[in-house]
Amino acid sequence: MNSIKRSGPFTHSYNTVQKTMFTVLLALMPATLFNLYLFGWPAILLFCITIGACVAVEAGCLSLADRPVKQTLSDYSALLTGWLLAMSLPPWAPWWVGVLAAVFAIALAKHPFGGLGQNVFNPAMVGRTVLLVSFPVAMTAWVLPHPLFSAGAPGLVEAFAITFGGNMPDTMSSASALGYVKTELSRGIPVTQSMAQVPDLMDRMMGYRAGSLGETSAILILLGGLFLMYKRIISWHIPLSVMGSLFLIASIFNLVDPAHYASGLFHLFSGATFLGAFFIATDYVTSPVSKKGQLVFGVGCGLLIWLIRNFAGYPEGVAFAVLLMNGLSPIIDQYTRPRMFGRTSKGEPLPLSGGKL
Amino acid sequence: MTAEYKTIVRDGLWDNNGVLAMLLGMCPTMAMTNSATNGLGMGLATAVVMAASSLLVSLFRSRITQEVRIPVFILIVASMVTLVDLCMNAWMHELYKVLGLFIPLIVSNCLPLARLEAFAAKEPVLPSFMDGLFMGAGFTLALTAIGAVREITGSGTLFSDASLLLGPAFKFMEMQLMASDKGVLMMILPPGGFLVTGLLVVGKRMLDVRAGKAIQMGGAHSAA
Amino acid sequence: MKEYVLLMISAALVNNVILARFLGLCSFMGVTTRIDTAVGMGMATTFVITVSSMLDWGVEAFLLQPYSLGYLRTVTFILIIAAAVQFTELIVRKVSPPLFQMLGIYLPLITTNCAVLGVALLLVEGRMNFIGATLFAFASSIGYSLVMVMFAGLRERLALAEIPRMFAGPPIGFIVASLLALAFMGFSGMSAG
Amino acid sequence: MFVAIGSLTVMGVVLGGLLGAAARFLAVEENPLEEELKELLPGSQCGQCGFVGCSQYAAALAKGEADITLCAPGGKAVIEVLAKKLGVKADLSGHEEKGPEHAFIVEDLCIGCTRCIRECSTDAIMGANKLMHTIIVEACHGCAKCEKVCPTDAIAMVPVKVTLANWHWQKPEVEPVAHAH
Amino acid sequence: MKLYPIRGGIHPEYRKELASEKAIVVLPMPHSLYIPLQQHIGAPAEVLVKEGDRVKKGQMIARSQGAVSAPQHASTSGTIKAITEVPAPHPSGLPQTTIIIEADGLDEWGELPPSIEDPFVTDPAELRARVAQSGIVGMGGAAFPAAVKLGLGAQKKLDTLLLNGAECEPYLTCDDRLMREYADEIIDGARIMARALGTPRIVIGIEENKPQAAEIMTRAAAAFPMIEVFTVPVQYPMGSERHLVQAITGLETPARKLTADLGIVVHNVATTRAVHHAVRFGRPLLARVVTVSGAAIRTPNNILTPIGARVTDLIDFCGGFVARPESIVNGGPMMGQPLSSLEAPVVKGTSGILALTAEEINDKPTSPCIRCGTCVTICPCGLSPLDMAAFIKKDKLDVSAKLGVMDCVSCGSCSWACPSHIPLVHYFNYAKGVLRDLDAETRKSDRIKSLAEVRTIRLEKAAEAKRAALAARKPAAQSATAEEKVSA
Amino acid sequence: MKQQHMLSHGLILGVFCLGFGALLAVTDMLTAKDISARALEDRLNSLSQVIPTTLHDNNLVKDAIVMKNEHGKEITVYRATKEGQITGLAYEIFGSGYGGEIKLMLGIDATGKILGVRALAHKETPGLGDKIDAKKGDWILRFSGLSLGNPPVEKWKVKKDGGQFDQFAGATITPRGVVGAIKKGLEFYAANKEQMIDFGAPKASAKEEH
Ligand SMILES: Cc1cc2nc3c(=O)[nH]c(=O)nc-3n(C[C@H](O)[C@H](O)[C@H](O)COP(=O)(O)O)c2cc1C
Ligand SMILES: Cc1cc2nc3c(=O)[nH]c(=O)nc-3n(C[C@H](O)[C@H](O)[C@H](O)COP(=O)(O)O)c2cc1C
Ligand SMILES: Cc1cc2nc3c(=O)[nH]c(=O)nc-3n(C[C@H](O)[C@H](O)[C@H](O)COP(=O)(O)O)c2cc1C
Ligand SMILES: Cc1cc2nc3c(=O)[nH]c(=O)nc-3n(C[C@H](O)[C@H](O)[C@H](O)CO)c2cc1C
Ligand code: SF4
Ligand code: SF4
Ligand code: SF4
Ligand code: SF4
Ligand code: FES
Repeated sequence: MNSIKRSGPFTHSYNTVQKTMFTVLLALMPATLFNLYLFGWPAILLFCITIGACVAVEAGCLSLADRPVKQTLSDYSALLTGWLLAMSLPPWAPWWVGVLAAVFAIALAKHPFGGLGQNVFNPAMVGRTVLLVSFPVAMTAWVLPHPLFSAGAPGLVEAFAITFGGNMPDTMSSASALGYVKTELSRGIPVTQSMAQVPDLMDRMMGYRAGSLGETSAILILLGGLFLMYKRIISWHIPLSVMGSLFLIASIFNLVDPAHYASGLFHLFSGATFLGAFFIATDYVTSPVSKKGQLVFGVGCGLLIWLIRNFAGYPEGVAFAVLLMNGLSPIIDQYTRPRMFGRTSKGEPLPLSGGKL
Repeated sequence: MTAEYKTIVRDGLWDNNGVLAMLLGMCPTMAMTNSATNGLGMGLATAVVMAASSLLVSLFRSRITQEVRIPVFILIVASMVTLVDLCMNAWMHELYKVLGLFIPLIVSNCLPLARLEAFAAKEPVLPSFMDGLFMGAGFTLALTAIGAVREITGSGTLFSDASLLLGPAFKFMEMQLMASDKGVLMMILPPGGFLVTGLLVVGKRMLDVRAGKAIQMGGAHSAA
Repeated sequence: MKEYVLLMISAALVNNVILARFLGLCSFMGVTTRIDTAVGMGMATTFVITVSSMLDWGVEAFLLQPYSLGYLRTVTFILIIAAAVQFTELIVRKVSPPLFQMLGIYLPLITTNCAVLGVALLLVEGRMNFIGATLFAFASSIGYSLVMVMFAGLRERLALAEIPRMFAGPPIGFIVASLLALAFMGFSGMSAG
Repeated sequence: MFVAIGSLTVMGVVLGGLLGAAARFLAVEENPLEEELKELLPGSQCGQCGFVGCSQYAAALAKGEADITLCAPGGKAVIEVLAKKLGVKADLSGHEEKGPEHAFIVEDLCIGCTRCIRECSTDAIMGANKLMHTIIVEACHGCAKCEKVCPTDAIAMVPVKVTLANWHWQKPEVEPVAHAH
Repeated sequence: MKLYPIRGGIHPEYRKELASEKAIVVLPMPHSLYIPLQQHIGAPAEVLVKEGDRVKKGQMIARSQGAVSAPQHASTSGTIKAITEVPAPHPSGLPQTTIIIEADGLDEWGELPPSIEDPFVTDPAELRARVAQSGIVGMGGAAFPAAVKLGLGAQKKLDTLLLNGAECEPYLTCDDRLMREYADEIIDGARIMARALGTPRIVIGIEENKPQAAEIMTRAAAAFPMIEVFTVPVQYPMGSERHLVQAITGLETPARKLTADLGIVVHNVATTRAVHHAVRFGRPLLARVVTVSGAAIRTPNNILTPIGARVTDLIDFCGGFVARPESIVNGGPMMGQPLSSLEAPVVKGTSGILALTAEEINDKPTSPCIRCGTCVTICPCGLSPLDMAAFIKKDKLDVSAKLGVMDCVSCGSCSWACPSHIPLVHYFNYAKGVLRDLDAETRKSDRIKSLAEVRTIRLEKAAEAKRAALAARKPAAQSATAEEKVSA
Repeated sequence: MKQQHMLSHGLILGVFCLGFGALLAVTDMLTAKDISARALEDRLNSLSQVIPTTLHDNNLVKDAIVMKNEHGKEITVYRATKEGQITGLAYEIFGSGYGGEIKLMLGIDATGKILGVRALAHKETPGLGDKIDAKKGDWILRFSGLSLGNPPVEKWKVKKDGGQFDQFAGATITPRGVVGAIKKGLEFYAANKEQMIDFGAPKASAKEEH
């Protein structure tokens, strides 16, 4: 008892990193299960491969760095990265897409920085974008939902052929809504007209649409997000500011020129808006820590998503927007530190007379 | 070869390599390494300019006053570059087409100027010439290596179009290692340039550590 | 009007000087260990690029073009840049000592920053008019500054991280730059839209 | 051709003149750094840095000819401010922080030779000829010069005592799960 | 009763029920009492007795020295067994000078100053003198000499005396019990202090989790219109004076200023009770209520303890341990200090002794910061603990100072909440220590610089004088100087 | 004294400028001929891909004229003649691709039949859109022999838009841009045939330089 190593406090909350990550996994569960059902066996295979690859790469990196493998793996962060990465891939993508994306996510975006908590870019989004930039064809091969065991859905054997043989039947491919609207626009067909071809709002909210493996069901993702808020893992600041700013700017432009700009609602319920707002942009490690900073970050994401969707070459911009704002996070962090008690926002002591708030 | 020249050679090629150790001349390093051939060509052009301008600066070093030192150095480099540019255009036209915009940029490539300042402005003619030459050679080596890695991973080829650069005799160097659409496209795009350079620096460190040397932590002007 | 806006966005973001055009990388890797130095370097470079591009444009239009002296372009441009840098130093020192305190140490570094020459040469290549050229130079250097500052912010963060020894210093800098370039690829195709 | 040579030459002359002028205007500035550095040094002129005194060390530092870790009495604190002032990284790896020390005179051994008194730059030693000397701890900055001149080895350098008033927590140990580099 | 929100804060498990229903009991007089000379902020007291002296209860055995200090009194009658170095109740376990009294078991009162009949017509200065003489220090934690704080009334215009009955620390119930059992004494003490300070208003702040105390205090205060009782939300660290002031008045105390600059003086309820005893009965501060609690204690209790009783006496009184304590804490679990020895004495600032099991402490191995931002959100002082800790970890203490590490009140909220179990507060304590050292060092080196300058001038003058003398002697010294040169 | 210094700096730099200026001027003189020859070769080379050398006996560059295309942009029209008969025309056409403008050279014979098309400059994505490059694929070769009526005008589209030309897997914008550009180029000839084959028009060759 004579060597006292630590000062207080002598009581701690029950919160741990492991518990946090686990709760996020739990929150992702409904959307994941539903989408795995929707996209069937090939999606299930890809999902398992991606997560497995992430965990394996993490283990490899840890042992290369001489760090305790089992103990660190059990913080579940690699599992979560793999999970989110899988959710952002095209559901019927071949196996190597998942593996390669996992390598870039973990071995490039996470471990050179020193592992959990040290990275500055969102690993899952790095994995996704590297693949998107490198293999645009494979990464934009969408399919319409083929629920498990429904007619026309691939069985396990066909699934193996799709995932490992790369035999995706051409007939099943389908454009994503964002991609469709974009190509139509590029040949002069106004948004108002192409909009007739995309699934209606209800379908898109429920998830009956083409899209990434885990992004389609806005409702279930929202459910998970609310659960995380209830559990106080995330706060409303980032999700609301991402979606709010996206909705706002899209709506304004839609009002001005509906032929060129899709509506706010369309942007909210297309692509990865929900998944991005609730689960990706909220990644602790790569987003600002203060609430003010989170609002700035979220608004930045929302505006960039809209900008990229409308003006850049890619049909969807969630991942790029998140990465760009990741790059700005340290600066946002520096300029949005909370005001210290008894001091002005510049750090000078408050004047005595102005003590009243 | 005396010990002094040995050091110059070793410094230029490895220990104090312009790209991998001093982090200078980054721009061509990134821009001209989407294939091994481009890297090689850019490196060679730079090496010629460096050797020539080191020689000239060393020759005139006693005549140049402190105040106009930089402009004169720049003038010398710029002239050499223009010379190379004109000659290449006239007599090595294929190479010229490949290297394009980046020949003029050798002028403000920080590496030649840094070597002029650090070496040629103080040392006799022959060592200066050697320094320029081997710094240039080291630069070529690094650029070719970076180019090779990027080319192999990005487009599945190695030394493609080498015959355009070096002449038909070098056709044998051109290799197709895998189908071109299997490559990781990112590697030949801007992110790949940074990535491969970073990884090669790590590689150099690993070799250095294995050889029992200390890791070099910073670039040439990292503390400003 | 609209084309100028497009020109500027393209120069600042889509074809970012550092991340897409690969110019000025030595300063990008070298003087971005702290945010304030990056801001200083960005401001100084913005000033020099804009001013020297205007001068270079003049030289191109009134000397090199009329007399077919294209081959002297590199030499004259770089001399002008060197002079512009020194001149800037003089003026700033006279006019605003505090600004000089801030920018002074960066100015000599700018002469050998190939972004300055690169932008000038791009102007000639693009055959822009004076206003376009000035805007292009300014937007390009704003893009340069933006990326410098972002990168410096990231590196300040990295200074606190437990980077493995093999990656510490330049390598992790390159990796961050790589990922930043990846993120900026999101803007690609923007000018076409 | 003549236009080319002519215009380039004119440019050269003009720019050269300009730079000459610039150099003239720029050269006058004296280096204020030295003064500032001197301010930062302990100012006890003890010479442990290997220079004659603090001013000389400051001058060497300003010229970039001396390492910033030489001043022993200044300790880590001085190294850090110097590093900041000069914008260089302090390499503290070689610098072993002994913690502050002060001199202590073993009174039994002291023969009252007064050599130490002459040596001490802060008048921290009290005593008179042939009488025992003592150290005023508050004024002693631990330069150890007196220790070196004492003919009877009566002076020892002892660490400043840790008391309840100056005790503080040590830096937390590196976390168990953190990295083995 | 309008309250104002305070920033951040946490809701730890309070575990007050362990001791809150235990009425205050008196500790049987131990065999020996260990009275340290310094139980307060400021200069240590100066010993007035010597070994072998017989002392009576209430006798001053060490007097205050300097402006900020407090005397010590014998808590019981007996003989001075020794005046020696004994480990202090401090995490370092460093010794400090302590007077050891062997109790004679008689508990015989010595001569006490007369009671002040009507304090409300007495000169405030006299009240202050009485408080100073009685060795009263703040009993809410900081142990700042109370008389010095009462002196503020003479310097500043004050309008409110705020009684701190928040007792926001988990486990601790001593203030709660005190308010429930001695409300009248507390109120009376508060009125006396208000008189001494010259404040027309008294406000009492009590956390909502002590409804009985709030009710009893309200009843006791009902007779005095100048007194208001506020129940404040349960939100650690509501008891921090700056935050309590903010919650009740909405005023934010500027950094480096005191609440007194806003016209408000804060005192702990136990302090006011001590003032009541000193003024009404002339009794110095001889005992205090200490909460002994924690899952490792057999029967947690609130114990009226003579100053100088050892921690082990208290624990024995509570029936010893029922489980292996992971830590023995002096104070509450959030801000308390670990005790290095059970032999350490209870002092005037000791509010609790906790024997905590590993489950209660619930500390885990540290993992890397995941930047969850919890610490930023909950820091009541608006700091960024994760950044400060990261800079301290990389030995950039100057940056952490810029980020406000010196403004940290060490409330422990950040460490409590951190999912990565980073010892944030420990980093800050370390940094504060080093920064204070550096500060002291600069001050010392400034002094030394001037000393050195003085010496240089002196030497120069001496040399000058010598030269002058030499020149005056004879011009024929030429050859002598030459000789000197040769020999040199 | 100081004044002199300033002058001497000027002189030093001036002398260096003089020396190197002379060096460069001499080099320029020596290389100028070769360089313009190379430039001409380059031009002819690329032209030969769209107008086979067997089709003409004149100097294409010499007989070129400058015209304004439908966007008002100045383009050079190279004209091939054999034994005084016009046998072919080549001019630049522009399409908008994924990464910006695509610059192509279109060669046709006098009847408006395509002799060849080549991409001159483009910024399409490597591995995706760059298959229009003859070096990367033979897609661009399939236009030879076609004309405005073959296939019919409404079939001058990519398959996705209901036309007859294949797009690349995963990239429709680039081929769409190229097909559109070729179609417009053919239409340009149809509209301006008279002027394009008029040999009385002022030649462009005088303006050729770097
Ligand atoms: C988190 C996340 C981020 C994404 N980021 C991008 C992106 O930056 N660019 C892109 O083209 N697709 C991205 N995608 C894929 C698209 O969101 C999406 O699958 C596709 O555009 C189809 O959307 P739609 O069905 O609403 O049209 C991302 C997917 C997820 C799950
Ligand atoms: C985080 C924190 C929590 C505190 N909690 C209490 C408390 O619960 N009760 C209390 O009386 N003092 C508490 N204090 C001390 C008060 O700030 C203040 O010093 C005290 O109330 C003054 O009264 P005293 O001088 O009578 O001790 C706390 C201080 C801090 C920094
Ligand atoms: C990274 C990337 C690069 C692309 N490059 C090209 C390109 O060079 N040419 C092109 O036509 N389309 C390009 N595209 C656009 C798409 O593949 C686009 O969706 C497609 O042209 C639409 O055609 P589809 O109808 O075949 O899907 C690119 C897309 C991405 C994501
Ligand atoms: C709310 C929340 C969101 C997360 N989002 C991501 C994510 O988008 N991408 C990712 O790789 N990891 C995510 N993680 C996991 C973890 O932060 C990640 O592995 C680290 O970025 C790796 O250092 C998330 C964790 C939490 C708690
Ligand atoms: S060691 Fe430090 S105190 Fe001593 S002379 Fe040198 S600088 Fe001055
Ligand atoms: S160590 Fe000796 S000489 Fe130095 S200050 Fe102390 S007493 Fe004086
Ligand atoms: S201990 Fe300090 S930093 Fe942590 S929450 Fe409390 S005041 Fe803030
Ligand atoms: S609470 Fe802990 S893990 Fe979260 S940001 Fe703060 S220090 Fe990091
Ligand atoms: S090579 Fe471009 S800045 Fe150094």
